Amino acid sequence: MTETPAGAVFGAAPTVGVPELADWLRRFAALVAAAKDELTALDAAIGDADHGVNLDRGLQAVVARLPELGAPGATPASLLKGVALTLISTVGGASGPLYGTFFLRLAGSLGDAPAVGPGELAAGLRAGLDGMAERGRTQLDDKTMVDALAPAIAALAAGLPAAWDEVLARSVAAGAAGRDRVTPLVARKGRASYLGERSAGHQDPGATSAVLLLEALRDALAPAGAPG
Amino acid sequence: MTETPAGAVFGAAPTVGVPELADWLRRFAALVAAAKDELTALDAAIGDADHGVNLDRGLQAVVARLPELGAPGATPASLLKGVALTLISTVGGASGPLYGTFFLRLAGSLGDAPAVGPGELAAGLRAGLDGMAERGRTQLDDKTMVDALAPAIAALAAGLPAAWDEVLARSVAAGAAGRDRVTPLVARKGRASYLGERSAGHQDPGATSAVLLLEALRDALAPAGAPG
Amino acid sequence: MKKLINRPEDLVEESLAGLALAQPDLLRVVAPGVVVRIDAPRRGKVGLVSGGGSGHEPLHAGFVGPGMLDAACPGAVFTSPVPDQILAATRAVDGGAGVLHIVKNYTGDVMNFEMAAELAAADGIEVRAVTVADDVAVQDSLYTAGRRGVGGTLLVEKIAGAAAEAGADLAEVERLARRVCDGARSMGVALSGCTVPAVGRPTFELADDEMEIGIGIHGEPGRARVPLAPAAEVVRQLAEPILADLPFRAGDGVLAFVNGMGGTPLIELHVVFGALHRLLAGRGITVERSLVGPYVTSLEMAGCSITLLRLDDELRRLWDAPVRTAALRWGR
Amino acid sequence: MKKLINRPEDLVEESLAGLALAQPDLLRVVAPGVVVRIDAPRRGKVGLVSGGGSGHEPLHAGFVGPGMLDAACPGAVFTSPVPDQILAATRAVDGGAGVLHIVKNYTGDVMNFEMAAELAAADGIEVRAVTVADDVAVQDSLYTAGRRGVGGTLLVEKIAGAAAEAGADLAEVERLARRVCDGARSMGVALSGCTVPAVGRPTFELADDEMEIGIGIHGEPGRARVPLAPAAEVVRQLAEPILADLPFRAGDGVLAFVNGMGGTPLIELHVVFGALHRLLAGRGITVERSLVGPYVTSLEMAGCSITLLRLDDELRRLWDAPVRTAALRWGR
Ligand SMILES: Nc1ncnc2c1ncn2[C@@H]1O[C@H](COP(=O)(O)OP(=O)(O)O)[C@@H](O)[C@H]1O
Ligand SMILES: Nc1ncnc2c1ncn2[C@@H]1O[C@H](COP(=O)(O)OP(=O)(O)O)[C@@H](O)[C@H]1O
Ligand SMILES: [Mg+2]
Ligand SMILES: [Mg+2]
Ligand SMILES: [Mg+2]
Ligand SMILES: [Mg+2]
Repeated sequence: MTETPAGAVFGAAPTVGVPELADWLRRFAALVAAAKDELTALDAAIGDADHGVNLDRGLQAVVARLPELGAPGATPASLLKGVALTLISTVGGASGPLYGTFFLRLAGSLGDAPAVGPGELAAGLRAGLDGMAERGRTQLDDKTMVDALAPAIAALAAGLPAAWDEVLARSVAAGAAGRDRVTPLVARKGRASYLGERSAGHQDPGATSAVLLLEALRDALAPAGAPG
Repeated sequence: MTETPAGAVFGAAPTVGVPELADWLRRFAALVAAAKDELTALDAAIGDADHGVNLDRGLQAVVARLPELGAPGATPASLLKGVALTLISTVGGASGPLYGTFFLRLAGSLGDAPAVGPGELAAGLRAGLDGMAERGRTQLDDKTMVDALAPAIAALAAGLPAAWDEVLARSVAAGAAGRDRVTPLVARKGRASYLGERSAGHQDPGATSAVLLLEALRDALAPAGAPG
Repeated sequence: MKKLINRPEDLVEESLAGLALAQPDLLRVVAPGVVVRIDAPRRGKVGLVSGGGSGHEPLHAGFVGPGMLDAACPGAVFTSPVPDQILAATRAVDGGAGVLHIVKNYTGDVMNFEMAAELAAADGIEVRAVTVADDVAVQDSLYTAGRRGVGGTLLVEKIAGAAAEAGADLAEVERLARRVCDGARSMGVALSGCTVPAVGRPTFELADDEMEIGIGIHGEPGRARVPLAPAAEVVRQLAEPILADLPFRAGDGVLAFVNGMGGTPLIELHVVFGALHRLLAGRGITVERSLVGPYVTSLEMAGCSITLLRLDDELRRLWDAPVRTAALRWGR
Repeated sequence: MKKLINRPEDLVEESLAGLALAQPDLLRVVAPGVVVRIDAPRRGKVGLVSGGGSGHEPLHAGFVGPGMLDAACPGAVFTSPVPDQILAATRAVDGGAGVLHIVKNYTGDVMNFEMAAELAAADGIEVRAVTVADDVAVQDSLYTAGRRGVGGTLLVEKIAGAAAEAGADLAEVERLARRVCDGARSMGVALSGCTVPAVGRPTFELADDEMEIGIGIHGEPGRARVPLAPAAEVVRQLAEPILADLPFRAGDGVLAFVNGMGGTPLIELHVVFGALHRLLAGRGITVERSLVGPYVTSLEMAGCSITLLRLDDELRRLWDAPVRTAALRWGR
């Protein structure tokens, strides 16, 4: 596996290749592992207490496969497709197909390029988001992970070509704001919807894990903000 | 039902008739009702937590039938046989057949007499005890109701013809001493025996209810000691 | 957490292995989380596949066998299976006559079954799916995830299974499954929460004088927390929304299913059934068939659910048809 | 106390009424606490009567039907039936060929059945009794109440029931029942206590890291309180005393019965069964038949018991014979 430190390839014109993407996933896995109990507790309140466990199981499987998926000859698309299939095969529940579809569509939009620029990445994330919403028949304000990802990805696209780490930080902030914005709402999708009015006031577990995905992206691609 | 106050028939030469026996049973029922939770708690520790509930159910049935069982024409034997059959039909568990057999044999020993003297009563109680021990294949020190009843009935027979209420009081004391004497022992009969060594140190529920039977007898036949 | 398990991670596979050892004549485990009828695939027979999160035993693996399911694919506890499992099960039971997926209406289950069906179609297997959504505790709406699938699932599996066993084709089996979905309504109550082994704490806790009404089967909270009540009153609180929903009417004949959630013993379930029978009789509804027991459970949760299915000759005949599975057997 | 009941005093009768409504083809309640097979008495057939305290459902009433019991007489919760009930049941099933009483070895049960048998004899009914005492957690001794009857009771009822159904006479049915008593051994473990409804509090409480080993089925404490352990280790602690007692030997073929105590869900019981199967295989003992489920319960107690019965052709054939009861059915 390539051991290039994250961010080493960035300068004025950052490009995102296999090492950066692998780093993104590894960071996402670490953040989810650390937040596993919190995610599960959020899911216990309005779902079935498995979101943290499910995602953690899937991301551990992804991390275990990263050396193989990122081996010489890999492209961003091939790596992300492998990630998608691993998530689909190991997460289960609602979040497996949703995050799986997200990465599958993202992979599909990147073609055969060995590395992509910020614009292509933002467009790819947008395609992933659309796939996710399609798979889940999800609208904004349904109170799901989409409510965190949609504003974050919009902020990314809108922010370019400003300074990359600025844009990434703004994207995380937009995602977190989206997550919090829907907390007072009544859930309309997923298990939380069964609670009706009782779901209002509870933070959505999927929106919470989606913000971790955004934080991992920021940390992987903007070395300054990386905590480690 | 006869409403003669308890003890009214006693003087120097007490006799025990239907009203006194009915009073005995009514007092026994009241004492068991009051001690129901305690008996059940004792049974929870080394048995199955039903001794108080079982006996209380049976004695309530007995009390309900007393007017009928004590109606004109009744004899001590007919009354006690009715009590026995009622207990056998309503208590269940170990204590139903045991107390039932006790009263059945007691009844059988009294013949057709309209009332009996202390000596006949003591002999009848002895017959009841023998029947109980036979039915339960019980020996002394098995840690059962027999360990309370045996010394108490022996004290009764031995005490006569001393002052009746003295003798009754000594009988209760002997019963309570018997109950307490076997508390440190390992139970050999009934459910408590399943506990093996763990039964040692626990007071036996059946020996505890047997002492109530003796207290009720004292209160019914020795008006001075009657609390009400 | 007090459970008779080894490591939580191994629970589902170990339990399935135990089931297969206990039922060697009925089923085998062909891959992790894929339980298949011992004689599958049967040429020319429509294959029936169901699945969902584990923790609802005997649903679904306990219903694999002649006259019911051809395969079950249990996911992790309370987590839908993944497409790989569903695809493997679908392939294993396809006898050339197509496969019906019986899916409980949960977002995760629906999406994973959908993905598997797309993959199976790419393999040339004809797959249809019916979605069970019988829980009247959830408001039905086009704009939400809709109702949950709960106790009615067993009825769909039994009746569609009988039709498939008798040689009905895929369209006919699907039609019958939909008829059961259309005519079945359920609602449940919890007296205690339950503990997902990987989590180790109950998903919710109830005070000694509280019950949670309108619960699902995944330890989710219900629609309302109300005072604990006598069984007859609990039955009223469950049965009335059910009766009003279809609606069931005087003169109807029904199958009445009193389901234990796992921790409530049979002695109580029969009290509930007696109370339900009385309530229905009082409204002129006849209990023509019944089922009482812990069949669609939620781990060790205490509580029960009631499912009613309106019967007619066709459904009654298929319900009565022989079935031979680990958890349900009669006739032959 | 959180239970789906109305008044504790009415629990047993209401539950039996519910059972009879759910199983109208199988059984009826002919008097309080007397459940009789619908077609009893059958001329010339040996009648099988069992009974004991309630709280062990489906034992015994759930085993009334063709191929098993002719009558059951459940007492109050955890309290043996009274002679009146047993006598009424005995009369109701006597078809002229005599009646076998299957009695679990508890002082109360033994004495009440004895009294009923004396009364039945006075009626001219030939009654024999077998006492089931399979619990190896209790030291056997002539000077004590002896061992308890637990899980093995179901096996006696099934095998004697099959013999009676096939027309065996009273001596032969008794002989077979005794053969099962001789060859069956059991032991149980509790992860929680249970609450007798009339009492309202658990009979014992266990800390989160404790289990009670060697328990009976009446909420009695067991022989030792030990640390909670993984399922495989619990199975070892139950199986070793059982194996050593008969003893079971390499080369034996057994019926392995993993019984749930009421509050432990099926998913865990199958983990236990898998571990037991492995342990037995390791000692050269073959599981020829098995049964897994909550059959001889202790209200909502969490835990399980293991029963092993050494099989031979005769016992295996009778176990396999058809049975049709509320809780156990196969063949036909
Ligand atoms: N239809 C949907 N579209 C998008 N996201 C959804 C949808 N349904 C559920 N989710 C997200 O999935 C999260 C729950 O994931 P998880 O707990 O893993 O699955 P499950 O609900 O199957 O247990 C929710 O918090 C929500 O954000
Ligand atoms: N064989 C016996 N002989 C005499 N008394 C006995 C015998 N077995 C049990 N007992 C008494 O019965 C009491 C328990 O009665 P109870 O709880 O009503 O019956 P069960 O044990 O059937 O639940 C014990 O405390 C003991 O005193
Ligand atoms: Mg979840
Ligand atoms: Mg007792
Ligand atoms: Mg889930
Ligand atoms: Mg008892």
